[in-house]
Amino acid sequence: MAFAIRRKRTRELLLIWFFLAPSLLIFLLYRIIPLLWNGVLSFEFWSPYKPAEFAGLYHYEEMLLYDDVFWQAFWNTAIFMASAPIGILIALLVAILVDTPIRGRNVYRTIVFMSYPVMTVAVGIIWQWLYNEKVGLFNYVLVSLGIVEQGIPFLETASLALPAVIVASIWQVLGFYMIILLTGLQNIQPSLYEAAAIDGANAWMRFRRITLPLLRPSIFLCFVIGIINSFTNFDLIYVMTDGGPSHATELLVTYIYRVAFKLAQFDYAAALTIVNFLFFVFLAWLANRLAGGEVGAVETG
Amino acid sequence: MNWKAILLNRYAVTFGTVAVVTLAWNTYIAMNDDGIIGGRVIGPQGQPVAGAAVVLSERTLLVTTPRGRTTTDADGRFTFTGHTFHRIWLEAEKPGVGAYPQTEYRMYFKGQNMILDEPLQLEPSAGGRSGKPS
Amino acid sequence: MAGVELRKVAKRFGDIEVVHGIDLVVRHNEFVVLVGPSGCGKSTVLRMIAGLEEITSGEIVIGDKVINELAPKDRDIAMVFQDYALYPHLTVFKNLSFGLEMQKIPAAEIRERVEAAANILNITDFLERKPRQLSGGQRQRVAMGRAIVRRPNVFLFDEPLSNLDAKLRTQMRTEIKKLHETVKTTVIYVTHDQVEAMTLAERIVVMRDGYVRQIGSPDEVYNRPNSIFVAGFIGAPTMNFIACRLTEGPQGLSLTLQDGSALPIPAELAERYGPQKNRDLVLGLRPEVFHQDEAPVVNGSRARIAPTIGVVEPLGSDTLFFFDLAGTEVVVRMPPLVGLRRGDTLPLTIDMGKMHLFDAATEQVL
Amino acid sequence: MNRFPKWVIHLGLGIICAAMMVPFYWVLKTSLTGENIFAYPPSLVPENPHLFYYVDVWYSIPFFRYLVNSVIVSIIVVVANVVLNAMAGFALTREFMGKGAIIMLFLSCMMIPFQVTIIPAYLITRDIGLLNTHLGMALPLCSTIVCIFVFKASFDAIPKSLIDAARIDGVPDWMIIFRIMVPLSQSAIATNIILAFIWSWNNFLWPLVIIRDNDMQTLPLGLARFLTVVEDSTGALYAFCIMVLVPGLVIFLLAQKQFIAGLTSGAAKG
Repeated sequence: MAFAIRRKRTRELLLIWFFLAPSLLIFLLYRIIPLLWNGVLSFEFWSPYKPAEFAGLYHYEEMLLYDDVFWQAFWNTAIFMASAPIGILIALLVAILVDTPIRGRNVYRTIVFMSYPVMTVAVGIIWQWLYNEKVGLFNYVLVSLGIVEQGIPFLETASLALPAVIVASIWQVLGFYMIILLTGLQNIQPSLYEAAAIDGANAWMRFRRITLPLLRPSIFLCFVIGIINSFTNFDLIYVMTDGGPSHATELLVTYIYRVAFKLAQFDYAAALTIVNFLFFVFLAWLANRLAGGEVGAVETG
Repeated sequence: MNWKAILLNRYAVTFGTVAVVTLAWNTYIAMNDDGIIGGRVIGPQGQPVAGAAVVLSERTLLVTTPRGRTTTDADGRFTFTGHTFHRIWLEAEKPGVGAYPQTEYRMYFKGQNMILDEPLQLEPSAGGRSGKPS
Repeated sequence: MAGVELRKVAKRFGDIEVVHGIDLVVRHNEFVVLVGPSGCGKSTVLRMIAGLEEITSGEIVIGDKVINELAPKDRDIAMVFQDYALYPHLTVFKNLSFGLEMQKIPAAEIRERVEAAANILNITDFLERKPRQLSGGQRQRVAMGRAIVRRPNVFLFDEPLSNLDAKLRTQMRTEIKKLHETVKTTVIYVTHDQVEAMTLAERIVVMRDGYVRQIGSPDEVYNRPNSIFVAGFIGAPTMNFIACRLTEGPQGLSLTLQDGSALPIPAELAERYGPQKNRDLVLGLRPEVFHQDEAPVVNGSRARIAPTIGVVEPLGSDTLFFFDLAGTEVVVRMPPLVGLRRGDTLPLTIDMGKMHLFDAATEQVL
Repeated sequence: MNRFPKWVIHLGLGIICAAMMVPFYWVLKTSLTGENIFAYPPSLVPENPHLFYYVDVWYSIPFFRYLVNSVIVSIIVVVANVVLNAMAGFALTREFMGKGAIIMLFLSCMMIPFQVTIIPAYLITRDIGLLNTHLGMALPLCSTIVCIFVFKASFDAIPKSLIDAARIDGVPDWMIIFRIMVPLSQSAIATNIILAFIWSWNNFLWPLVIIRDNDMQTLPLGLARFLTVVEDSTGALYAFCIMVLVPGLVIFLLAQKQFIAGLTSGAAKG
């Protein structure tokens, strides 16, 4: 009988691994192996047409010491990240407003959220049109109000291109932030507010002492998403500016794409990728630290 | 779940509507895509012009290519058949009477049958070549 | 026609044995209740009978077949779960018919059986609803209905009433009893509630730590418990246990309590307890063997005490008085007495003929 | 908690919603406008509205071909996601050696953004011969960790007694999955379908990297290419935008609840 039980257990184990196998294979193929391969590639001279050759730290040296575009892309990525709080602040305001029991709040919610599932390529095209020098809506408004004489070529001006792209990016992710913050707000027990009101806290105190602290995990979650977003905002940049003018909007991810697939320097791009990844891990770790381990520390249950 | 609930399900309604509209639209296309374009050419005073040359050109986003040529009959009527375009330019000319400049006509699908209500009115001046958007 | 027989049935999870070789015979059409504190292995036994747990060793026989290796569906059993386990995505009707469909029973017969069961349980009006639209009691009925339609030889109930509120529980208890009378089958019922066990069972199986401690009719288990554990587990308020020694004095045998006071032992029990002289014993007295001083005592001799009342708990029909007897807190059940409160003296007679005496070391009855 | 008067809230939300809607409106307007769209000042309502730009888009590029490509890739991704994630999620509800390690592995994979893996992923795809194929586009998206955990949570929430009841009712083990687990995980399935659809429908970078063949372009690629090819036909470009956006938006509006539930549960998981 014990034999029968053991055989049944073996069959179950087989089934479990059979069920896990396809997903594991995909992650192995498209996450783990690529990451390791990148690591190897970054220490080699390699191109699709030549055999590999050990390069040591050559690419890293080149990147960190001589490549101005890398540094520009690095700082642009950092600025992109640093802009996240603006979006989160607006989203918090919207979330609080939408959380009130007013009529039509579901409609408001839907409208604010609607930009998120939209194809990013289309978002880029839409905003490019809004920024148009001659007939873009922004310039039309600015000119009509007499703020400027002539339309500003936002996306063609080095100093304005990055902020312009960031605005579009915030527009797209705002609804997502809002939903996360709203979920956080709704998870706060109403009795806490009632208790605080009985304790004599006014609205502002209640917001500061109850809402904000209890919303902290949600807010940090938004930060993390903002960080990830600044790493992955390839589509928007590619469509709106293609990294231009003169790398003013180059992010690490667009630079990697350009180096790898336009210049065919896969080895150098791999080194860029590794630096990009380490930067990302560092920030994720930092965010996790600041949040006191509340975000990203996923329970296994 | 009963059938009524399934039929009133919002997904069923949406996708059903899309399917029905697609089907109807394609049926309509199939019945109206013989590629017939008919119209009349009139002179500056509104009289029918016989023997005027009418040229049909295909217009794409990039280029314009002449695709057909015909002449009007005694009543000034002309007909093209079997065209396969959705965006065309028409021009008409009769030496001595005048010319009708290249004018854009757009259709909702390729080869749509189109009978022009407005006749092409020839102008005495030698026609300009620039097409004006309709 | 099917009884259930367990022969040396044991269950281990890894290295831990949770059921230690149990023997039990449940007769055809008998209502047997397995009762015990949580973790005593009673649910595991039930699940082994159902076929939801493997049997580590021993044999289970239903009817005259050893069913150790049979799948649950082939054991001719039905089970009612603690949380009802109704399929939330199916209507009540479908919940009832699901098992029958699995057995490939013709649709007409399924309908007939479901309607019959629905009639018995008064759930005919809810057949098209989903479980979440039902109240707790209604769900409970559906869960039983699902068992009834299978027309099994053995019904298994796993704490079926523990999710109901007190009033509904009492009501459903009665209905289960009636049901057993209507649908005559063998029933094995698991509960941790001794009241349920007492009211429902023809025979009670008291379990503890994976062992069967006593098997008997409710009357036997209540009046003739074989150990301190069974005596304490059955009955509410629980039996009073008082440490004592048996001594022989001028008036015959008596029990000397820790404070030196003595309670006489009735003459008719002298022979039975005689050999236990000068040993550490535990006296068990149920709360209802104490009577107000003047009350008549039917048999046996009396012991008199006059304790000072501590806590008073009026229950309406009865009143519970707590007091200290030789260093042990003792509870007695009295008819409602007017005017007695904390600190008053309550003169009592103890009906010593209904006492229980246990060995302090083995905790077994003497 | 707010003591603002209602109209202030409505005003605030109205302004924000207007800001959110303006870009959509502006594009819609441009795609319908009959007059010269470079006319200044731009009009606020479409003048001589017509639908011909849409017709132009339909015929001037193989729109239907792109649409079919997008649909094929999305179908592969959605089906694979639901099946594979449900399988993996189910496996994770069982106890087995190395379960903790697998969960750690999944979580650390979440830390690897796809962008970081793109070069070797391209090389791998080339080596297994999937460049320029639907399967190649779909494969990296075929299983997503977030959704595996959504499924795991959903399966864990099914009471064990329900499975026991089914076994007593005589449902074979493999059928328990279809008769009990699947119907009870409908919301997880819906969430997964919608998220997978939106991800694959909007996916741009990966197809951009592995697709060279004109016939294999998906809609986002077509859109981005249209931008560079056709400089003078802005109206058609915006008509294209609208045509690409509508399917995604319709799906989103239909399944908003599951979509948001999925995102928040996914987000809460890191």
